[in-house]
Amino acid sequence: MTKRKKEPINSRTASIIRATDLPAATKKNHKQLGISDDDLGVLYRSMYLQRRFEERAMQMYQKGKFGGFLHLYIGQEAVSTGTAYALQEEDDFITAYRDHGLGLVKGITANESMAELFGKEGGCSRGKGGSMHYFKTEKHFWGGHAIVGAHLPLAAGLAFANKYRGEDRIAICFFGDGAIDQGALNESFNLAQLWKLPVIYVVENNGYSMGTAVQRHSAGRLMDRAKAYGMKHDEVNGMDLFSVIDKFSKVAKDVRKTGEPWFLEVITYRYRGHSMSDPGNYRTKEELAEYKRIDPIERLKIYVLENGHLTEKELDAINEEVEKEVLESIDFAENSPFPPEEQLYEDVYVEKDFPFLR
Amino acid sequence: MTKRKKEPINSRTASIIRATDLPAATKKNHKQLGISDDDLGVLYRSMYLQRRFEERAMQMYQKGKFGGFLHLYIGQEAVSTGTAYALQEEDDFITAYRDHGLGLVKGITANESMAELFGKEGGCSRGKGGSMHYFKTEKHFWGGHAIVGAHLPLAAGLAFANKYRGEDRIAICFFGDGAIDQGALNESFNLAQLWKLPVIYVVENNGYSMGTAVQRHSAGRLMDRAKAYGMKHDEVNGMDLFSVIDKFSKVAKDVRKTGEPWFLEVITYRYRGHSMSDPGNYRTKEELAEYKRIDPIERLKIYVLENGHLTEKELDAINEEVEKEVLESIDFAENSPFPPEEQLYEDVYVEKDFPFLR
Amino acid sequence: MPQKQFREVIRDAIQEEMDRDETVFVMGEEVAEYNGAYKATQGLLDRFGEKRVIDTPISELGFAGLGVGAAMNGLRPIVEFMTFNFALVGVDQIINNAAKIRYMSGGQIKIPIVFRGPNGSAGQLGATHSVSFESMYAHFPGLIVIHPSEPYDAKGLLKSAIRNDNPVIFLESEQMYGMKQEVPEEEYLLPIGEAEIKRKGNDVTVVADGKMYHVARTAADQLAKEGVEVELIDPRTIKPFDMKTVIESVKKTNRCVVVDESHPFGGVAAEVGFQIQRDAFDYLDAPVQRVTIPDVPAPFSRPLFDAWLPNPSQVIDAVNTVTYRK
Amino acid sequence: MPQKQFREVIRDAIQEEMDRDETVFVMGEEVAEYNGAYKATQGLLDRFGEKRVIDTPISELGFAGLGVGAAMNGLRPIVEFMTFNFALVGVDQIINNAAKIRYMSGGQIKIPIVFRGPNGSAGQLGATHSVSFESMYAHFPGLIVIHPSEPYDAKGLLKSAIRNDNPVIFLESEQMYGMKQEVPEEEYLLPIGEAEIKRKGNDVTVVADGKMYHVARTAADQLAKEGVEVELIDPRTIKPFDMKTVIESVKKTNRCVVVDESHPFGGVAAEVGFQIQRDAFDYLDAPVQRVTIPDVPAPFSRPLFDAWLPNPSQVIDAVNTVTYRK
Ligand SMILES: Cc1ncc(C[n+]2csc(CCOP(=O)(O)OP(=O)(O)O)c2C)c(N)n1
Ligand SMILES: Cc1ncc(C[n+]2csc(CCOP(=O)(O)OP(=O)(O)O)c2C)c(N)n1
Ligand SMILES: [Mg+2]
Ligand SMILES: [Mg+2]
Repeated sequence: MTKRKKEPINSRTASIIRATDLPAATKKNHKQLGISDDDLGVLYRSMYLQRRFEERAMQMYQKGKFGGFLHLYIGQEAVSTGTAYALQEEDDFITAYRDHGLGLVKGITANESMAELFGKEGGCSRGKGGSMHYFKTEKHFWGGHAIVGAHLPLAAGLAFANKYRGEDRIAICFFGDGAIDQGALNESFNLAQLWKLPVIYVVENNGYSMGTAVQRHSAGRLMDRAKAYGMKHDEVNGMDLFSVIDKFSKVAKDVRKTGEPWFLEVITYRYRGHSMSDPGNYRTKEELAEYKRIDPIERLKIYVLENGHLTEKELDAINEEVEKEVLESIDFAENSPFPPEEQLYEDVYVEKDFPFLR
Repeated sequence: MTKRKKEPINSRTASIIRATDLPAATKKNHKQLGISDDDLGVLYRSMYLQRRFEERAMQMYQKGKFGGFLHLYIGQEAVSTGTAYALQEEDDFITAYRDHGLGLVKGITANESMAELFGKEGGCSRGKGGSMHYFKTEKHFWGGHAIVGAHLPLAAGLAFANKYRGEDRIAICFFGDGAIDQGALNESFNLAQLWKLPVIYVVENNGYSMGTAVQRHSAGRLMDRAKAYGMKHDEVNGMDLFSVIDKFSKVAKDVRKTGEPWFLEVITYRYRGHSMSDPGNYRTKEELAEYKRIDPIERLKIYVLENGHLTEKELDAINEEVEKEVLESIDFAENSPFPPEEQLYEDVYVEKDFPFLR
Repeated sequence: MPQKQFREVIRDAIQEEMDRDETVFVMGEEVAEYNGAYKATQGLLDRFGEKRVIDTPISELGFAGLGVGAAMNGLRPIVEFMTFNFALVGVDQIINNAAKIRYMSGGQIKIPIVFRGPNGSAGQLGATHSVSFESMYAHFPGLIVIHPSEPYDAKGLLKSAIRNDNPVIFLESEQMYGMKQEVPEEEYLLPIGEAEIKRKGNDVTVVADGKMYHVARTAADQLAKEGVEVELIDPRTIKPFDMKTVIESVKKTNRCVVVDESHPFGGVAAEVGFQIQRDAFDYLDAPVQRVTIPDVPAPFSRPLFDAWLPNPSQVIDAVNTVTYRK
Repeated sequence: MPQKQFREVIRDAIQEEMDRDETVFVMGEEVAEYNGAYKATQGLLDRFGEKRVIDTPISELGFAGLGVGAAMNGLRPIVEFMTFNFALVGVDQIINNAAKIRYMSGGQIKIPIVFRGPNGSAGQLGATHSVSFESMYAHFPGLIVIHPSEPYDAKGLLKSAIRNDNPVIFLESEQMYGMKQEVPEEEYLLPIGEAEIKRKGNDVTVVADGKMYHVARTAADQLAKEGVEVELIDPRTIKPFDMKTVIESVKKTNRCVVVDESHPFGGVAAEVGFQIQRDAFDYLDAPVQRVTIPDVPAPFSRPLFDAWLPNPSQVIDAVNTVTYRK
C-alpha cells in the first residue's frame, strides 16, 4: 500500500491525493481482462455518452430549462462504466445523488434521463424525482439518493433480499467520500459483515465533499474503515477504466462465491464543481489540470488508437452517434408533457387515490 | 494481541470470551502503580460500596420501593473504581444507563443515589432521572444516558469544550459493547480523531448486549473499531483493578500530553441479568461461575490479605462501615420527600415557570 | 373464544402471516433467542429458524434501512423496535426513505414493511423512554400509522399491515401486553383506516386511541353512572384517520373530547380537534377539548409520573367542560 | 437604515454575538472555508479563525451531539445544518439529548445551543430536501422554535437565541436569504415568544410564519383591493407560541386563517386552529381554516411543485371561506 502524504487538517489550501500518486493502474490489456475488441467501442461509447449527456444537461440548466440541483459526474465515468461492465446486468446498483452516470450505464436511456431533469412524464422517475433521484428498477437501478449516507443500509437490504431468496445477484453501493463520516456506514458495514451479505460498498473518493477536502473530513484512510469489521477491502485507480474492470471483476466473483461483502476505495476526481453553484475556490487550477491529464475517456481513446483497435474515424462516428442521441434526448425532453396535476397525489401510497390525501 | 476463538454467529449457545482468556493482568504491585497502602483500603471500600449499594437497591426494588428499570453494575466495579482513581477528580465522566457504579465513584453519595432510585427530591437528579439518569455535574459526572450510543457525541463535546478553553481536563466516555454498533460511534470517533479531542472512549465489553453475545452483534474485535480512524487503542483486563489503574493512568497521561483520543476495550462481566426482568437464559451457569472466580473485589481482598496490607478485621470494619452507609441511604431515601407536583413543569426550560407550559 | 393477551395476538398475527408468506420475516433486537424483550415474538425462532427470525445489533438506523432495502427488493420485513423511542436514531430511514422513495421513483417501488414495537410510556422509565410517537409519524406523508388499543383489533390490523404494500408504523404499548381479550380462533383481518364506535352514546363524543382508549373507557363508565352517555370512538388507525366516523358522531352529540398520549402541540388531538371545528362547526355546542400528556418530558418520580400521564378524571373534567356540567 | 439581506443579518447576528462572547462558536458543513453553502457565515472564518468557525464532516448526529456536549460543558455553540432535512439523521441528539437532559438531571445542566439553517422547500429539490420542520420540533417539549420571516426579526431573534440558555431551533429559508429589509446599524434584540401584528385589519385574522408570511402578505394586499382588511400576524416564534396575540385578534375579527409550510396533519396550523376554537369559540363566526402544503411529499417537476407549495390564491380562497364571500 502506498503511503500518501496528507497536509495537516488546518491547512486552508489542503490538497488531496495527487493525480500522480494514484494506485497503480492494472498492467493487463483488454484481452487479458476478457474485453473483446468490439467491447472497446462499447465502453468508449458508454463513457462518452455520459460525458456529452452531462455537458448538454449543463447547457440546458444554464438556459433555465429546468431547476433544482445539478451534480455532474464528469471525470468519474470510468467508475460507472467499469463497474457495470464487470458486474452482471441483474446485479443491483444503488448510488447517491450524483447519479446520471450510473443511471445511464444501468439502462436509463438518454431520453429518460434528460426528461427526468426537465421534470417531464417521460423521465425515468416520471418527473417526480429529478436529477438527484433517478430510478429504473426493472434494470436493477435503485436510485439516486440525496441524503448523504442514507442509502448504505438500503444496499444491505437489497443484498439481504437476494441472499434470502438464494439468488446469485449481488448488490453494489456507491457513495461519496463525504458519506464515510455518516453513522450509516458503521451500522451498514457491521451488518453486512456480521450477516455475510453479498454487497460491494464503493466509496468514490473524488477528493472533496463539496468544498471540504477528504483529509479535512475523515480521519485516517477511507479504505481503513473496513478494518474495523475485518471486511475485505482494497483501493482502485478510478481514472483508469481497465483498472476498474480488473478489480471489480475479481471482487464481484469473490462476493458471488463467498457471499461476503467488500469495501473498495476508488480514487477518482470530479472535473466540475460540486453542483452548478459551486465556484470551486477550494482547489487549485494546477490540481484540476493534473487530473485532466489523466482523463479516463482520453486514456481509453489513446489506448484504442495506439493499439489500432479503433481508428480516429471510427471514434468520430461513435462521437457523432452519441451527439445525436444526446440532442435527441433534449428534443424528447422538450416534447414530453409535464405530469398532470393529479400526479401530485399519486405514488404517496400504493392506492391510486387514497381518499384522505386531499 | 491474543487471538481469541469465537464461535460462529449462528450458534444458539454462543459463548463469549472465556474468563480464563482475558488480557493478561498487570504484573505491577500497588507500589509500582503509585498506590499507597492507605489507598488500598480506599479502593476496596469503593468497590465494596458499589456492590453492597446495588445488592440493597435490588432488595428495595423487589420490595416494590421503586419502579422503572434497574440495571446492576455488579461484577464491573474494578472499571469504575480503577478509572476514577487513575484520572483526576475534575476530569469529565459520562456513561450509559448502567450508571450507579460510576456515579458513586465520582462523588454521588449513597444517599443521593438511593434517593434517586426512589424518585425522591434528595436524589442526585432530584428524582427526575431515576436509575438510568444519574447526574452530578459539580463532580464532573455528566450522566447516566439511556439511548444506547447517544452519549458518545456528548463526550466529544465535553472534550471539545475543555480543549476550547485550554483546560487540562480530559473527558472519558463509557459504553457497553452493544453501543459499538451504533452510528454514533463512527461519527464520534471520526470527529475525536480528526479534531484531536482529549477524550478516552471506553467500551465495557461485558460479553452481552442484553441477551445477545458480543460476537452475535459486532463483526470483528471491538478494539479494532479504532483502526478505522488510526486512533490509539488497547485492551484491558477489567476484572483486575490494578490492570485498570495501570492502563488508564498511562492513557490519561498520554491524552493530557498529546490531546489525542484513545479507545480502550475493557473486558469485564456482569454477574446479574441485563435488568431485573432478565432470566439470563443466554448464558451458562459455568460461564458465570468462571467469572465469579475472578471477582474483582475478591481479587483485591486476597491481594491485601496475602500481602499483609490489611487484616481480616480491618476489612470487616470497612464492610461494616459500608453496610451502615448503605442502610442509612435507604433511610435517607425513605424519608426524603417526593418532589412536589410543580416540579413537573420545572427544568423543561431554564425559565422557572414558562407561561405556556401548562 | 379463547382469551388472548395483547402480546400473544401480536405473535399469532406474525406467525400466521409468516406461515402464509415466505417473504415475511422478523428482525429486531432480542426478537429471536431472547424471544422478544416483551415476549411479543415468543416461539417464532423455534418455528421459523434463524433465516426468518433475526436478532439485530443495536443499530436502529442500520436495520430499519436494511428492512426498507429488503422491502424494495421484494421481501416483507417486520421490523421490531424494542421501543419506538429508540427508533429516533434511525428515523431518517423511516421519514426520508420508507415514506418517500415510492414517490420519488414515480411509483416504481413499493415498500411493504411494518415497523412495530412498544410506544408511549411504560411506567417510570424517564424522559427518553416514554414518548408516544403517533403524532410525529402521522405528520409525515407516505406512512400508515396504526395504534390499536385492544388485542382483537391489534391482531386483525397487524395482519392487514403485514399484507399492506405501504410502509406501516404499528404502535403497541408495553403496559398493555398483558391485557386480555377474547379473540377468535379463525383467521380474520381488519381494515386499515376504519374507526370503531366502541360505546354508543348521545351526550358527548370521546375519541381516544391506544392506551388512552382505556383511560377514556374508565371515564365513560364513571360518567354513565352520572347520567352522561359517552360515544366512545377508537380510531385504531391514526393515518389515514377516519374523520368521517368522528364527524358523524359529533353531529349527533355536538360535543367532543379527544384523548391521546402524545404531547399536545401539533398532536393527534390538535389535528382531530381542528378538523372537527372545520367540518362540523355548526354542530358544536362547545369547543373541542383535548386531554394529552403535558408539554413536558416524562419525569421519573412516581407522583410526578402519575400526574404526567392522562387519567380518567382529566377526561371526566374535559367532558364536564364540553357539557357545561361544571 | 441600511438595507440588508436575510443572509447578511444572520451573519451579522452571529458576528456580533461572537465578538461579545468568547464562548460562542459556529460549526457545520462548509461554514468556514466555503463561507457557508448559502453564505450565511461569510467572512466569519477570516474574522474569528479556525478555532471558532469550524467545518464539520457530514456527521449531523456527531456534530449536533458534540454541540450539545460542549453546551453542557459551558460553551454556546451555533450549529448550522446545511438544511434541516439533513438534521433527521441526527435528530435523536436534538429530541432526546438537547431537549431532555436538563429535565432528567433535575435542572443541573443548561444547554445554550442554537441549531440553525434553512428549512422548508427551496425550489425543485425533491421530497427529501423540502420539508418544513417547525411542526415536528414544536411538538417536543424542551426546545424553543423560532421561524422568522424577515431580516429585521431574524437578526434580533437570532441574537436573543444565542444568548438564550435553552436549546433553540432557528429556522431560516433558502429562498429568503436574498430578501432585503432595512435593519438598524445599532444593536437590538427581540424577545422570543412574541408575535407581531404586521398588518392591522378588522375583517379576518391571518396567522402566517416564515416564508408563508410573504404568501399571506401578497394575499392580504390583494384582498385589501377587494375591500377585505386582513389582520396579519407573524408569530415569529413557534414555541412558545404567542397565542394571546392571536386570540385577541380573533376576538376582534371573528375569523381566522392559519398559513404554514409544514404538512397539515398535526402541524402548526392544526395546533393554532385547535387553540383558537378552544379559547375563542364564542367569538368565531366561521371555522378556522388552514393553508399548508398538501399531505404529500414534495414533487420535483415544476408544475407539480408549484401546485404543492401554498400560494396567495389559496390564502385568498381560505379567507373567502371564513368570510363567506364565496
Ligand atoms: C445527511 C446530509 N447532509 C448534508 C447534505 C448536503 N450535501 C449534499 S452532497 C454533500 C457533499 C457530499 O460529498 P461526497 O459524499 O464526497 O460526494 P460527491 O459530491 O463528491 O459525489 C453535502 C454536504 C446531504 N445531502 N445529506
Ligand atoms: C438506541 C437504543 N436501542 C435500544 C435500546 C434498548 N436497550 C437498552 S440497553 C440495551 C443493551 C445494551 O447492551 P450494552 O451496550 O452491551 O450495555 P450493558 O447492558 O452490557 O451494560 C438495549 C438493547 C436503547 N436503550 N437504545
Ligand atoms: Mg466527494
Ligand atoms: Mg454489554
